[in-house]
Amino acid sequence: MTDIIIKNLPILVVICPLMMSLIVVLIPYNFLSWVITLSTTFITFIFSLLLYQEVYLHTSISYALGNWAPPLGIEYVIDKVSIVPIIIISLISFITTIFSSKIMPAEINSSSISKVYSLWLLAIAGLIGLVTTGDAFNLFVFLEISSLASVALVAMGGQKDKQGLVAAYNYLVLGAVGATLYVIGVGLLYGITGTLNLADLSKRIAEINDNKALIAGFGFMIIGIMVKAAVFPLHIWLPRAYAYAPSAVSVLLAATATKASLYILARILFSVFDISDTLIINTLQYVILPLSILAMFAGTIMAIFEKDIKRLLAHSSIAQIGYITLAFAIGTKASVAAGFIHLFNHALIKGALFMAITSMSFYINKRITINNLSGLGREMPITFVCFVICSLSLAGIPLTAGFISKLYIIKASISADGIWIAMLILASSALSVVYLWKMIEALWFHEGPKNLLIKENSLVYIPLLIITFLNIYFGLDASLVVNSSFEASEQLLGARK
Amino acid sequence: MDKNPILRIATKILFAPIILFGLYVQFHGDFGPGGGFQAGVIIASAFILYAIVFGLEKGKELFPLNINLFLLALGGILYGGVGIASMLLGEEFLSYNVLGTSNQAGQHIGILLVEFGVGLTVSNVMIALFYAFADFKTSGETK
Amino acid sequence: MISELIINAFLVSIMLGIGIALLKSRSVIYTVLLTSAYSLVAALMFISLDAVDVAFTEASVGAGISTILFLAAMAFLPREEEKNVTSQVFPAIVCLVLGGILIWCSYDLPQIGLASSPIHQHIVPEYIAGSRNDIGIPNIVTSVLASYRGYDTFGETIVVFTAGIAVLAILKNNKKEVKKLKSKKKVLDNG
Amino acid sequence: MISSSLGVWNYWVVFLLMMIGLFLVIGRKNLLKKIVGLTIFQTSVFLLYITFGKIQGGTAPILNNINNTIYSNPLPHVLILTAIVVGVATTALGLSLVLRINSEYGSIEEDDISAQDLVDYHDLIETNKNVSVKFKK
Repeated sequence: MTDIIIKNLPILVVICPLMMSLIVVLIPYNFLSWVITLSTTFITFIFSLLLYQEVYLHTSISYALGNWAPPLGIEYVIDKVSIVPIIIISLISFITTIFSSKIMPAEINSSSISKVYSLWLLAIAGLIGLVTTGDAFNLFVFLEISSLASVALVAMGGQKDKQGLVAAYNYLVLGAVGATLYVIGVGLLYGITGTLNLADLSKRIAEINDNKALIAGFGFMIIGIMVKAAVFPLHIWLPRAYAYAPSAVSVLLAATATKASLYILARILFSVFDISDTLIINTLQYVILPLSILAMFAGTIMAIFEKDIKRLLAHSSIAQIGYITLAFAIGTKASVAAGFIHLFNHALIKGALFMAITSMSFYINKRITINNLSGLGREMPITFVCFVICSLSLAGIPLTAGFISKLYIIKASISADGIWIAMLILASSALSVVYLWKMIEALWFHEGPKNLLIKENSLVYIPLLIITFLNIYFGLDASLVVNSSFEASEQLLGARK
Repeated sequence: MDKNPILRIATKILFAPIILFGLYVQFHGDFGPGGGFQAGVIIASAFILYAIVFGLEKGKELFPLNINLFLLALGGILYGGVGIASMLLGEEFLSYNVLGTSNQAGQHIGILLVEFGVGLTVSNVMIALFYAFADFKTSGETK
Repeated sequence: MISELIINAFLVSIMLGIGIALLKSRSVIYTVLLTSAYSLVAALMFISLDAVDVAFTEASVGAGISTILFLAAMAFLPREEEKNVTSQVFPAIVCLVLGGILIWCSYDLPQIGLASSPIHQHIVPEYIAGSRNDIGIPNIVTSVLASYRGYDTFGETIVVFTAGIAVLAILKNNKKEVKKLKSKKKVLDNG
Repeated sequence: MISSSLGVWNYWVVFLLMMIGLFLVIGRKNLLKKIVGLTIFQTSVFLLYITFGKIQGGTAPILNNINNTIYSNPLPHVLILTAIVVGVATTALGLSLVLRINSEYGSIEEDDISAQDLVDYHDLIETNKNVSVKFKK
């Protein structure tokens, strides 16, 4: 039995939530459906840890689905690169499922809970499948599973606030346009190379030079993925989707959804195409680098002027995505590693911040604006101490996870002769303190409503405590994250140079 | 619409042949155009036609919602189950070779089951979609 | 060969006409019917390009089920589309850029129907041989769909399932129940 | 000469159809029209794929016992079968959202909806309450 599990680990991390989602939908008891969801995400997390161990034993695992040797069949590729997002997604989804136990029934009517948990598992499975697959078209299929499920989850916010529906609609339409552009790109590349397997594709692309369809195909693929990853000018769906989704969904999406797409972006840029190719160098330097810098500032400035807290955090996510794409755009091994470090740390930070803010809306039946925050720090000490710690982490104060990622991004940009980039990163971090301080000030230093008598629920704050602990732990001892990220970038870029 | 005898009788006459044609497309997919997906849509169309002509309530009597939901999930479970079975028999996910006595027989069994799973899910999803859309007025317009 | 191309050119011209009509029409019912016709012509086009399975699916899905869903939805929606007040220059530019890039790269795309291009030479001969020898099913599309790329089809089944569950969850929002939920919440807040 | 220009005509019309579809999605303000546009956009992409799969003098990819038959490329057909299904799933989800938006907002024009949202947002920030003002036409 263990043989079978070890042998099939790459598929089990996807199949486990996927199959359970089919079963959860049939369960009429809400509590039971939550228990099944929780155990499924836990098992998935265990599988992904086992997979981590396996990957470090074998450096790279290729799993041929249906036993058809790639490029004939579909291939799953797990290497030191793809294991990073797998661990992020499975870890966060497990913690968020604990968090959802009390929050979900409070926001969604009881007749649709089991369907929502089914969609929840589908979204998770879609994201993991997206990351593990080594086939360009299979990637599209999983992209659609995850995005349709997330759209439906966001639309569940429409039960409380009608804007959730519009948010979901925009997410759906833009996501579908992005996916279709990706399909056009894959089609053009398929038309000139005749293959869909990413490894085979990269081999055959290297033999072709100076083909206009190749450039166009690359462009469409990148734009399609950039829509899904919410890279700056294509981010318009993100703030609303995060702001009006049900609480638990906001946490899950903010921490995982864009991370998977960012990983795909890195994979297409560095592994399918060649980093030493002038096409990629030009794209990185003249497209992704300026857009990332714009994103860093635009996101932060929008966050400063925003009064609705969930939207504020969503705008800040856009800036943080900017940091990650910036690190990719510098294009050295150190900077790509820094990008992966921030990918992991940002999932922890944003997950925790959204968790703290949305757990507040659980106790107070209002939309959270900056005015509503007044004085709540003293009413809900556990939640908001965690919130402050994670804000510090977002700003990049030492001893937190956020500091580590900023440190490595800045180090990488200086060693790549980009002192001015380092300066810009510091400037944008300094600006982010403005909006974080605005919230902390309201929480702790403003007089608030008296006699709220909030008793914090342990099932709501325990997951928050876990993530906050991880934030501090990975700030003190970052060796695990840093080593895995450097191994990842070594494998991603090393094979080509 | 349920007053019109021509429509009612035509529907009653057509109902069985449509399902029969759906099953033909389902199981003939190995030899000609067709397969689980097209068959699913055709079978769904028979139930949708019935619901349009005789009214939604009659349609739900013919094909109740809870059975619909169950079959909807069952198709996917069947498909995944074939994959898991081949995994338990020591091969990769969805490798049908181990399912039969010879490789070809295994492939035949696998493809048959898998296509059936697709047909089941697709037909039930289409029926469920139609029910949900047609039923929208009674639940949504209550404000 | 020429006759095939003439038929294709005729069909795409019809599709272009439908597309232009869609751009002009403001009535929702015309829009829905034109979309249905568009799918039907696309299905004919697929037949003339030898994709019989795709044609079958497009006819049953694009022209069949989608139209039913559109009509079912239309019963609750306004019948006329309003005139746009905002400028449409930016969207038009985006579309022209898309078309421009595609036309620019179309010279480097393989010529239609050329049997020696890599798309027909890599992998595909193995599918054709394998379908006869390893799988033993005459319809190559079925054998690729269900066996070689069976996992894609599994994903596709899951996509359909997701859409079904999603629509059920979105449309089955009983207002009364939400109100009950809110009042329950208030009790929870106070006590 | 005629055949090559007809071939180019096919490619170009497919591109034009894509442009029309994309324009309907991003240029129109009616939510239903956007979904129609998405269908047109996707169907045109399907045509592009199937055009790639055509082989001169080939037949449909169903095996027969005649020697030296040329079969058209089955792989794009498989991909597009999957893509059609994904397309109808997207359409259904989009339509259900449009229905709900119409019953909540009383309109499916983007401008009306964003105007109502703006009022709501303003109320939220200024009066600190969740008042939703509904103006129906």
